[in-house]
Amino acid sequence: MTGHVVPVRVYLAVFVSLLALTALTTWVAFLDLGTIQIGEAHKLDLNTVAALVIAAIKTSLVGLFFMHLRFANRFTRLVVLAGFFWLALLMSFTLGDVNTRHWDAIPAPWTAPAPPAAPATAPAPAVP
Amino acid sequence: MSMPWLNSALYAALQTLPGIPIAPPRASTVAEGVDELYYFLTAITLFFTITIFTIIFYFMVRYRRRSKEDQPPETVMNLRLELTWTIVPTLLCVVIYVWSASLYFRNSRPPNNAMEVFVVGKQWMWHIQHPEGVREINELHVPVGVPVKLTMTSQDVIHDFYVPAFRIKHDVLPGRYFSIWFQATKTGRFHFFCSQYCGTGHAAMIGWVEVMTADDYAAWLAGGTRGETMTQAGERLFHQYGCSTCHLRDGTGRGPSLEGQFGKPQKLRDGQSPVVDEGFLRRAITQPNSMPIPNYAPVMPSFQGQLNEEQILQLIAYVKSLGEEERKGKSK
Amino acid sequence: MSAAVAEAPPATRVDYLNADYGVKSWLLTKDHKRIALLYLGSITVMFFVGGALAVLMRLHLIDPAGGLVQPDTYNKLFTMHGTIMIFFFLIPSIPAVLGNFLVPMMVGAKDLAFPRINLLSWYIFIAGATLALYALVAGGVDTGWTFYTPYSSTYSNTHVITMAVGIFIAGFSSILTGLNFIVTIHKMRAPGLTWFRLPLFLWAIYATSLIMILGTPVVAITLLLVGLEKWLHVGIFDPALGGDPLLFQHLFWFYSHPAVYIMVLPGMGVVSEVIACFSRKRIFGYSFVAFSSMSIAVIGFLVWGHHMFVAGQSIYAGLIFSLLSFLVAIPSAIKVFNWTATLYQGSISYDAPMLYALGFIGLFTMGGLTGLFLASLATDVHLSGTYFVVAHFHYIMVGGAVMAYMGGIHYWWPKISGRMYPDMWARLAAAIIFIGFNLTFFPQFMLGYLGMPRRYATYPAEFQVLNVMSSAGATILGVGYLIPLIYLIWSMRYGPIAPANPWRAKGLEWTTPSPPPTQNFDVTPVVTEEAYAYGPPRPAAEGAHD
Amino acid sequence: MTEAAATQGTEHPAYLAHQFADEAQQFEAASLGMWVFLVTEVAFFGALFACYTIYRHLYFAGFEAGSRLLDWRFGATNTAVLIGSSFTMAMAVRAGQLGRRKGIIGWLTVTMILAVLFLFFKFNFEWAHDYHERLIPGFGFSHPGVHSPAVQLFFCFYFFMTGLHAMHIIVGLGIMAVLLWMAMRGKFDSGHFTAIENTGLYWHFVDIVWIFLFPLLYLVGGRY
Repeated sequence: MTGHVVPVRVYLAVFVSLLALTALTTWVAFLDLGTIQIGEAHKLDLNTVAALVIAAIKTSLVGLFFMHLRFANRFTRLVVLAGFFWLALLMSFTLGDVNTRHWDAIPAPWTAPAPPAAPATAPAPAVP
Repeated sequence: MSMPWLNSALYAALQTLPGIPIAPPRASTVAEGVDELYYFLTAITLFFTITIFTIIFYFMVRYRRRSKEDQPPETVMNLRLELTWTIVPTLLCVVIYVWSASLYFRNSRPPNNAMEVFVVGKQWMWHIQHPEGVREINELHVPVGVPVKLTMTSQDVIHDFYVPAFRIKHDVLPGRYFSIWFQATKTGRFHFFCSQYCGTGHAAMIGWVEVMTADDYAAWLAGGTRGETMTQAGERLFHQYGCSTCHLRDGTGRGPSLEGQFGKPQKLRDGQSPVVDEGFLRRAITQPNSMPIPNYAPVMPSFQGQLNEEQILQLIAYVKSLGEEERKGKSK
Repeated sequence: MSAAVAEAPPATRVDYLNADYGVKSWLLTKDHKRIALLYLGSITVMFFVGGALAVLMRLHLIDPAGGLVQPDTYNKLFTMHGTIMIFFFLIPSIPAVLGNFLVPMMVGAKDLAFPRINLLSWYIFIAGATLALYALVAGGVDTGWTFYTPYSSTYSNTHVITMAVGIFIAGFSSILTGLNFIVTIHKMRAPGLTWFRLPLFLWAIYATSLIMILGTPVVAITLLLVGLEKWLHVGIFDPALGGDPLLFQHLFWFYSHPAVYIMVLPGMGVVSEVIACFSRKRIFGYSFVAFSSMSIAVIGFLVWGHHMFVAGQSIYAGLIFSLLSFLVAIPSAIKVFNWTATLYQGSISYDAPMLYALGFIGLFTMGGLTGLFLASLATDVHLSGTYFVVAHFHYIMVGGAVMAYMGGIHYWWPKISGRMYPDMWARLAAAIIFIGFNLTFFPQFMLGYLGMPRRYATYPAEFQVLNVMSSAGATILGVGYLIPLIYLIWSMRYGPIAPANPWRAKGLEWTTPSPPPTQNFDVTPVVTEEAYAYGPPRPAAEGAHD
Repeated sequence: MTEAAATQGTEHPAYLAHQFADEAQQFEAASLGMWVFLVTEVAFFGALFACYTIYRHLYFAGFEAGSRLLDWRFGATNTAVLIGSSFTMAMAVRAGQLGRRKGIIGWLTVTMILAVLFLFFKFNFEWAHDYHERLIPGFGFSHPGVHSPAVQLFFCFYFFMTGLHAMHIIVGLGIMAVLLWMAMRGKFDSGHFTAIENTGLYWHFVDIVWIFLFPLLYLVGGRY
């Protein structure tokens, strides 16, 4: 019932790495990493990306070693992944909406409204 | 999928049902297509409901328990049957989806030549203004056969502008502009409703769309309250609130020139360049400093609370007209 | 063995009901069966409070000018009806009452994994319900059960904060119940009870629990934010202060759409049990029915945006949500077909639970199919926010979930109370409810297509005929719900003593006496056969037994 | 009740609840229960993170301005403190696994001291400072800059998220106090350490929340 007893030096190593990563994320915050332009209207702030990547690494360290996920059975890991997966669903769908709200319904050729007088017999090119 | 004769026949049949009205009038170009899909869905619903009910009743009678010792045979799972009733509904759903989505997509964008009317919802009435300057409350006069685009916003909570006879509806949100459009196909009076709950007087936010012939509409416009057009009202506000002291036409003022800006992308200091549309201008008026422009100091005061939604719309109409004049000049 | 127990005089046998007496023995009980009864009592109160509000609304709507109350009062009526029925009746209904009672018995355990947490969840529920009832008595809330901002957070001057906190608290009850079920089903199954031998009720409860634990926290925090916004006058969701009201709607529906499946999935589980028992057959396509429950739980999380097609959401998001909404209809259809196929060549009896279950299939089919109208974008533009929506979700929640709940209560009542109810009355009530329900809600489909918006205290005269029909149906429906209340209470004292297995049903819960002893089973049962083994014993299984 | 069952009953350790067949089942159930609970916590904080993400996306500059009003040094210090407490907590769980009473008591005490230290920094320095600077929304918030509404939104989330997090720390302190008391009475000597293990999981989760809160609140200000 005791589960896997992790050696103290592993805990110490994790602890030191976490402190180092905290220092790293703080240091990185003071560097201008710039942005990446995505399309015309969006840009990705690389500082935020860096901060989140470091936080994710720290989280995995805590999860794998302090929380013993490394030694846990598959099902426990599945439970944890499910939690984050659902969170990702919530965020991605909501962000997806926010990001595309200003997109107009640009009529693709196949949806171009046919002129009311003449029924479209042939796929007419979209007339501006 | 299109069977116009069936569609009209069903519509006529529903209209003539004695006593109980069960189909709304059909008075816009969109309505027919929506009804067609509606009838198709109704047919599917009736088909499956009746089938399921009939089978259940039949089984209930046919296989009723005759004695306690009944020993029904074991049924093993029938994979072919399972797959059939998984795949058939899936295909049916895909058909409906493609149909409805393309219809919706097609209907969602107003034609470019649509005439514009502005709608402001507030607890608990609808303020409507026409570009010509005529304003009305809980009434909307439009000409028949002309595409009309409603640009809508709310002064307080979320409302929803709904015209059953046109089969159109959209929520009206504070702080944002939404457009819906219709082209009326027959003259007459049709209800419009607020269909997003908005408080005590929600049920009183009802009005009438009055669809008139082109001549009647012109006469109505002429006979309506003669005032300034929206553009003129906007111009008056533009001077009254001192906008004109900074936004000089030649661009030498403390604010950028607004000449010909509408519809073009505007570069902001944070590197984004959104297109100047109604929503952009509204934000520029109410929260100017949230969107600083390069080379101009963020000195513009916010006009939030000083201007009501109708006045903001008038200002926007004016700024828009600044662009139009230039465009017209160029084309000449 | 069971027959011998049933014949023994009831006084000589110790069961969970007479194991201990006094208020304390109930309020401090850790027995899942007693907690189930505590829930049964509390949600019955909430059901009739919510029902009374509904009757008042229907009476009011007989007159287009609104005959009974002021518009403000009407707004409070439908808000309180919605919040009470959804958060304090439907969501706990089948899981907290029947689930609590049956999950441990069906897995062959002595109790849920965490009995103390189970009791705690009831107290949390009571705390939330008390706040909700206080909000009702103190003057009500008028925001609609959806609490849309900025109306709820800035403009309404009713008891929004109280209600939001009440729902926030009740949410934890739901979370803890779901957590308990998941752990119990995973870790406490009796020897031999593999996943594919589980009764379908457990599959349904498992899927429900997933939604409870993954969705409820989101709505809890969202309503708390609304409460904070109202209290501190900050603009988390108020556009005047920079907030985004659509974000509220996203978060709200992220839970509240799956919440519909919290209500109806357990009902599907009940129906599977009842259909199998009263046609004496194994459920057709067991694994398809089981997996459809799971896929409803998963896909159900991806469709919330169909509540926002006309709300100002991006039209591209609308296109995706619409497609996913169609997909979630498929597993429901699979269930309906499989239930119907189960009846084929069965030995069908017309006991009251079966009548409810068959009613469920019919009404749920209609509710589900009318959902297609609302999932398809073009028709939703016309129908959303109208009575069509009201009718649709009442077909799912009342025609579906409540019918199943009533069926389940009748099916397991002998096990719960140890008494039989009067069969004729039960069948009569089932018929009255079915008729009353359809009369009430079918006209509302037509009203919606005609264009009558929901939440209207007064309405134009052309809608009156259908409204009067609906109100007339509501009175019948109300009577239908009162009859079982009376005879079930009557039966607790005067009903004939129930045998251990009055329906000759399969399932571990029927192998123990009625009412069960506190420990459920004297000896931990060992499961050797699949669920619903109504057919002749299979030679292979017999051979293995020897 | 059969004789066998009765004798089995007497053999049950005191901590084995009646509904479980054996110790392994109880341990697994408790552990799974805790993990499922943590998933609900992920959803709970997740909803807030989702809101934060949307608004940061909408009001990028405003949120940067808000973040710059926070003192990153307190954030960094508190991160170190909390990571330290996570480490000591892991050591306490390890002591529990090995059934070492002194180890449990010692490491739990250190963890609690660090937790109190965290709260002390948070409330005494940061929140008090924010109050004087009129940065608490709803309590006389005022911000003169151009991004006032967005900054107020930022601080709404700052206070709500860190407040909720602080509440979790306080609850954790309460649980640890109980554990400490139980450990002193020798409840964990027999190697039955489920309660410590689960508290540890909870505590590490609280740490993880902070690991995300720290950069998202304190460091995104474009401080370069």
